[in-house]
Amino acid sequence: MEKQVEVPPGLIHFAMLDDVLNMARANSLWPMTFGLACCAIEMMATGASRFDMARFGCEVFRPSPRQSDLMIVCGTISRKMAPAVVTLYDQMPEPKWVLAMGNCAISGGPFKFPGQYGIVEGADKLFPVDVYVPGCPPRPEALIEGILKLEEKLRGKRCFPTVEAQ
Amino acid sequence: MSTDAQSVLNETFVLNLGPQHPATHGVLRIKLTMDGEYIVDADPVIGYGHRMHEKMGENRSYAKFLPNAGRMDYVAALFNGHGYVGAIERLAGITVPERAEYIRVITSELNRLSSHLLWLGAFLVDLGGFTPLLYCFDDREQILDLLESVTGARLTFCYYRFGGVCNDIDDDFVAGSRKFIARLRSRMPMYDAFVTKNIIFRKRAEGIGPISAEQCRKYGATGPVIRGSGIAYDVRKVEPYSVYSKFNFDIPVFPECDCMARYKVRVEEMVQSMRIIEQALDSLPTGPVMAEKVPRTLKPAKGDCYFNVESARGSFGVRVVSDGSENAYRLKLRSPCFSNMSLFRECSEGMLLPDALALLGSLDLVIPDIDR
Amino acid sequence: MISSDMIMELVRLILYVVGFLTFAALNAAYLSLMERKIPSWFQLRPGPVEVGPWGLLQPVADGLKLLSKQILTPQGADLILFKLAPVMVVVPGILCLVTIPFSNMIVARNFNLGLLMIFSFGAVGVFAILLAGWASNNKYSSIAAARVVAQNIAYEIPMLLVVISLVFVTRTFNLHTIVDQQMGGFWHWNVLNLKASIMMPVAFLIYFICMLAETNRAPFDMVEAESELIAGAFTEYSGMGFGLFFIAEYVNIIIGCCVGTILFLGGWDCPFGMLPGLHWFLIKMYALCFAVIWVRWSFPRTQFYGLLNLSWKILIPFALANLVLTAFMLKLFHHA
Amino acid sequence: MKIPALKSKFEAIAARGAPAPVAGAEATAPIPLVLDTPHANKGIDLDVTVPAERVVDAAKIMDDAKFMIEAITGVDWLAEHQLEVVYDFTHVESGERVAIRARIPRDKPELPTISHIYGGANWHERETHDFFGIIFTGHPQLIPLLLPEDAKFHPLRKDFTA
Repeated sequence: MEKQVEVPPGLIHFAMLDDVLNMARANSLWPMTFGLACCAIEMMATGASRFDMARFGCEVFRPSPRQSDLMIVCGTISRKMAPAVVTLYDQMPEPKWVLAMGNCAISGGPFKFPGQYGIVEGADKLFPVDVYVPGCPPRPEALIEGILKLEEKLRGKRCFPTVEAQ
Repeated sequence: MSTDAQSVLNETFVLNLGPQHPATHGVLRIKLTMDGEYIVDADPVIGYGHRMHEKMGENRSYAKFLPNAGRMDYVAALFNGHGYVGAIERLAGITVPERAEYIRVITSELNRLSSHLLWLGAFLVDLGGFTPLLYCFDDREQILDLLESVTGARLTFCYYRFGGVCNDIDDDFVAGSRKFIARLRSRMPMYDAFVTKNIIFRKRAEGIGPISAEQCRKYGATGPVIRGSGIAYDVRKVEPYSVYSKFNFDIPVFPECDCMARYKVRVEEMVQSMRIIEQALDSLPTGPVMAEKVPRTLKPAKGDCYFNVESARGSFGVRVVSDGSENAYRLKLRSPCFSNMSLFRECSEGMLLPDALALLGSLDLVIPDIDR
Repeated sequence: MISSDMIMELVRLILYVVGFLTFAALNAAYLSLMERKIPSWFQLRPGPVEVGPWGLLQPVADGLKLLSKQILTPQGADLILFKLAPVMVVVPGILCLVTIPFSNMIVARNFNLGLLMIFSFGAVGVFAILLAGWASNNKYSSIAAARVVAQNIAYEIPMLLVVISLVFVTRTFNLHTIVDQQMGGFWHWNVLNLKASIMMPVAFLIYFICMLAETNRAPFDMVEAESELIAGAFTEYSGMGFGLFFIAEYVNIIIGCCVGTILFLGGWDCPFGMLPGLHWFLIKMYALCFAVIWVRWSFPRTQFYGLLNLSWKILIPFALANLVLTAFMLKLFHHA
Repeated sequence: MKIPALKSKFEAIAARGAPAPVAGAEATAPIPLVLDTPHANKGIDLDVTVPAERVVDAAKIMDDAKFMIEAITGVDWLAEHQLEVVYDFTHVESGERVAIRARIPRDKPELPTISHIYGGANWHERETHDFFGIIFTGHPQLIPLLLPEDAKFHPLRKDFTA
């Protein structure tokens, strides 16, 4: 695929503008339609009626990596799949974020054992990951929390209340 | 496409569908040789979701493999668990208490409902209609609530144990199941009105993607695919396992061989599943849900056996070869999707791309189940 | 020799250009929000609610984000055409707005050939999508490009046939005059003008179907058939390149609905003959837009041959029949 | 129902072909071995062992009896220095199951393909080739199916190390 173009850092920074842009980006995270395994079903459930990712403006699942901002790595990355996943990551335009959903995308999860021959042990072996959402598979609430964490990372502050465990 | 038209336009190109493509439900890749929008050859390339289940079956003890079973066909995880524990129970000669078998049937059939609901939505998405998916997920969430209350998981259930199930069901579950069935019954006419009677849907499903009965036999296609081709092959009837022989239910068969027939089979199966669940709830026996004297580490005697269950996608088989140790010597997992998918190359020849994707959707594939 | 008239004309021109750009951008933005809110009501979910009050800032966030995204050009793409296509798809759309009379007073240019102009500019958008698909150097885009041409040619014909039969009745291409003829209550509107042709309601239906197809909306969204062609002709576009296609889609819907309102639904006329004005025009137009969105989220996609069959075997014969019938009735009863 | 008829047919295979002597192997069971097995205990009704070169004949018998192919798999008998290929067949009406086994030496794991009789065997054989390195002679497309395209290893062999 084409060479990744390095985006040069701006010479002059406008703090206010950056804030506004980051706020816009945080509220318009379009994920890529990209399911790898079990977690993809929970990702669908997150987009469906009960949990509804749309509330946060991130339900626009774009099938083309060119138009997506967020790659939700939901499932096991097999070694056969790894080059394709890297290509997809490279095809996404900057700025882009990666959310590793589920234990497989974090570390290989239940499929990691000595002498394994088939999987990549974590998405961060391939490209930088912004948010890790543990679980096998994570509940939809966990994925939403992961996306809110990403918003927090983008904006530097959290605008939604946290719910304490009871 | 007629042959003379093909000879005029003898220019083909290769289109790479996947591994990331919205129509392939995951990581399936199909190398399409196309003539315009007609498919000349469709070569599925699989293995992008290969997760070494069979290798893992060999290098860990029987009990430690249990969670894996739910992660192959994760949409219908309980069937894989049923197939796996059934095979080990057959090998080790464990008898399961009757209440546990009833619970297995109830939870399995609930899982079948959830799987078919998911398929219904996903099939409509393949055809370009998004809204039904949301309604199906709405119903599916009710099932997941029920199953979560007994299994503790929403998707990758690991509920069955050698000799029974790990949790007994309570009255809330029984009442909830009855309530859910009443709810789904009342919603079936809605699905019928909005989906089955939709003219665009009918045009896209009727007569599309023919699979003959002979092809099903040659390729080992099972489940709704073979029943949509006019053969009443259902493991639950043909070689009843668990307590399925005690229930009164029909095997829906439609002889049209097209996507519409497979759609009708699944919808009708949902109705039958509801019948089974009701009967099982009515005649639920009391007693333990776990067999006594199941050793902590199973060491079945040398030998092998085969066990089949009717999963939501077809016949799921497990062949275990034991060498007397605490690990399986060989664990073969026969997944229905693998055989159903192998049909695609032969069937899609000469089809239009959108029709081929409708066929692909009607096969109800779960890719990690193919790749294992 | 700059006369005050010319200055006034210049000011008017600038005002209208700014006005139309704002109108187009706002409409695109908020129709895209409606495109997400309306189906969410059908689908038992709240839809975008958290970004701004009731999610009203969602399009702003989307727009800013798209503006600040990197623009990627795929290897092997035709650079000039690749960059030209998004511009070409938006400009004719906005140009079409020039001749649309929103009310008795609000019209940028009252052409005699307004209707013709809209249809000729409307045809340019197709070429832009064709260029986009071809220039992207992507097989999915190329297939989509081939589809869009076949589809638009097929649907241009019944649409124009319907419009011609309407022009028989109105005897003018001037949109303002066309509305003026329909003033005085809903029974004067062309859609119920059964005296001119008893097939007028059918003609309106044909117009609406053709408009869906011309704007590439579901169930005829062959160009962006998501489950088949990824994102169709726009697969390779990122950032605002894609954003422009997005805007163009909604601008085209707006124009289609405007023309439908003017030709069939009496423009700014009140259904009961009271208080005609801009508000009625907007109400009718947005009702049509709502119908467009409603159809999209209710139906699956047709097959491509189903689409062409519908046009060539059903819509064109009906449109032709309508044309002949209208001509016949006019000759017979109105001695035209 | 059909099992007795099948039994005699399978026994006829042996009459036509003498068992191939397997070099370096331990004493093997006489071939073919046709065993009635209780369905309730084993899950199969008939357990047949045929010589490797006769699997095509065995598949033809199954095809004539209108059996459906269920699966093909391998078992690595490292101690006996052999690979076993197991073909599972099911009858769609009666639910009878037949397992056909063939053993081949690990040094020369070759076996004729049955993909021209059962189209579905194509993928099952490719999978078995992936996992065990068994070469199905005459197979039209014996390239890795589940493993990466360039995979040279056979993970389910007992002596495999990653």
